[in-house]
Amino acid sequence: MIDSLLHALVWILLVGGAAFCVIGAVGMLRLPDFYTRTHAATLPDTLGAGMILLGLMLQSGLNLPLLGEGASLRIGDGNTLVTLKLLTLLLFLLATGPASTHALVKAAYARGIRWNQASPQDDSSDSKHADPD
Amino acid sequence: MQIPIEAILFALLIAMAIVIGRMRDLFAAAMLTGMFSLMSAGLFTLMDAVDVAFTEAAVGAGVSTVLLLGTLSVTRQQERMRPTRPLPLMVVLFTGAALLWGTLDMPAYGDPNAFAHNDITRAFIQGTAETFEIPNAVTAVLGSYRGYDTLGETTVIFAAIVGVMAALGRSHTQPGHHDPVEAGPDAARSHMRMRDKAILRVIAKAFIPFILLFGLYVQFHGDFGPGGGFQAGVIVAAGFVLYGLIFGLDNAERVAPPRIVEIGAALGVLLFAGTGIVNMLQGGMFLDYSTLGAHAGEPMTKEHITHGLHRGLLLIEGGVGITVACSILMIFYQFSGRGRH
Amino acid sequence: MYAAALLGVLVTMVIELILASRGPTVFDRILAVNTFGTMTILLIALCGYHFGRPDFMDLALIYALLNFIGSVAVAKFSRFGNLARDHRRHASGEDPNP
Amino acid sequence: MYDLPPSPQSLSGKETGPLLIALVVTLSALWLLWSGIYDNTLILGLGACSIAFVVWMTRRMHRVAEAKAGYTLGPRLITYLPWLGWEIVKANFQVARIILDPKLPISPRLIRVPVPQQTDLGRVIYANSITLTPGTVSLDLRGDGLLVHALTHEAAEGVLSGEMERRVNRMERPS
Repeated sequence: MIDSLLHALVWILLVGGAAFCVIGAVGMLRLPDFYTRTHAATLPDTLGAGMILLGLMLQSGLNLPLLGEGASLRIGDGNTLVTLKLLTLLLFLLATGPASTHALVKAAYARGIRWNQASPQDDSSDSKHADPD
Repeated sequence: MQIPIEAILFALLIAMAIVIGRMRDLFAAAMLTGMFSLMSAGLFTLMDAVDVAFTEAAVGAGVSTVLLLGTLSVTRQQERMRPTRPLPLMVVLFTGAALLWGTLDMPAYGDPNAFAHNDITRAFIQGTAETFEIPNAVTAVLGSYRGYDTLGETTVIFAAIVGVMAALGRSHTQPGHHDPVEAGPDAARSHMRMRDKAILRVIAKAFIPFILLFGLYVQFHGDFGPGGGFQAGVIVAAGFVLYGLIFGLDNAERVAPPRIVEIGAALGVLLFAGTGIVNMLQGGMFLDYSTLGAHAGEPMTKEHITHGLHRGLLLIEGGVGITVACSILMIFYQFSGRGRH
Repeated sequence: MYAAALLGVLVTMVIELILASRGPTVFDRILAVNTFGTMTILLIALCGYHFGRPDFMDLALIYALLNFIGSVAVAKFSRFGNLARDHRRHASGEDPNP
Repeated sequence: MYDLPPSPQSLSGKETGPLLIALVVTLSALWLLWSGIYDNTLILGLGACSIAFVVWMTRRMHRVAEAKAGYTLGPRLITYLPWLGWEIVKANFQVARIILDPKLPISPRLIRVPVPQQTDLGRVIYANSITLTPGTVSLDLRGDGLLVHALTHEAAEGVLSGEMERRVNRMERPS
């Protein structure tokens, strides 16, 4: 009972994560300009990657006879090390993803990449852009 | 299941190659090359060449993009349009045709009778498993049966950095440049600027230790899983490159002074070759690591041999790692110091 | 199960490739390459499970760590036209909008 | 020969202790987690050497480029992260609905929000949380203002309501 429930959950997570990846990519195709596309690009980086990695973590599970025979662990029968590696992987992704997105968006803004749409409402007090070189 | 995925990836690779070839903007081309290398690494993984994929990932994902961009900052960003000249075109077409013709001799994809699956290979893998007693045969084969090749490769990397330095000149920053008196106000100014770039700085600061540690982990676990000196050297260098990218070249050169990095590049090769010379002095052959496990006055047992092999691998992998890390860092110093205005 | 997720990841990779070649600005391309990098990580992790090879996780980890460096280099280059110039020498020109 | 300059922000004795211990503990935990080999003294010894090298290098890097990070995160991080996770999930669904809507109902806005956080770490967590949440991207963090690009009016209102800001603030100063 628990097993099949867990299995179904892994299914949902993996397929749902993949769906968010595809939706994000479709969004990047459909949205009109660079800044709005960054919003779509966040989908695969957050929930897409998160759900898939979470699903994989559930799949390998936490099984605590952890010490010894580390090098010959197999997947599929409760593999704590792999689960924890996936967790660090997810944390790294979530921490570096926004930083590189920010670096990119900031660079685009500094280079004066404009909005495609007529005029987005600009509530900012300073809306001056640096001169594009 | 495996074959369809590989087929899709191969098709993507070809599509990407065409896209890159048609690209006029060299900056975009450099980025797409990074993507190409990501995808090849995925493909290598699927084909079970995990060590190769590891190298491709380490080099392609981080360092080669940085080096290509460094090159771009020295040259120009747009490809110059020229009318096609017949002679070079002929040469290229001829070479391409020759290469394609050559592939006809290669075994079909996934052929069980291919050369890679014959008895000699099996004997090598078997022998490695028995004498070395380490799980990852690739590291053992690279260090022992192909020890001379690996030494040669390490020397090539060293020669590459010597070549780059000969072509571009030594690093522009002189050691005396960094006297503390001058650096004092500068550090204060860099603090003022810090506020502006807080996000990258905080994240980089938090991550560089992990990158370095991961590099060292890869260095010392080459015996147990994919990895080894080459990959580790690239990763460790990547940590320093990230530091240089975010905190500036001057600070990076203060943390890892170019002089010491230069010496390190040579030291690694020396460590590798020196291990071989020690083997000879101990009465063995060049790069026959088993002598390192010998105890004076005792006959060599299998345990001694295995022990010696492990020690030898550790030493030469260390040499490879040091040379690779120092060379890449040096090349980064050379290129990034020469950006255009 | 893994196959379904793999399919989604591969479809995303194809779309990202289209985006990267389409542009129009260089930043759109970088954005596509970034997402492509994430997809490669997921691809490798999923393949590791599909083929029962846990050491693939090390590869995925290396990507997560190094992809960041590539993105930073690209963002920095696209903004300043160089990688890591000496801050002291170019203190004024270093930030285009102080 | 390469004396490091005395940085104005170099780590003072008071901060060094806990920071150093935290770094060593994290690195050791990661090494053990990555390695999975606990019965080989050589590997464990090399691990200890690696950690020592990394700590040395990190401190060197921090001394060269000013490094006062202000690690003053309180225990509220534990309650903040699940809240952020839930916000991200909700925002993901909202953005996905917008993308899949044939009309593509977007209304991009650029807003400036105050960043009252005291430490750089707090500011970075705030800015990164905004970027992580689909529908809002932090454009530029400068001084005490943060420029945010929002995909829709609702997303912009979400940031302007200031709930995330309050939560990061509370996390920053353990009270």
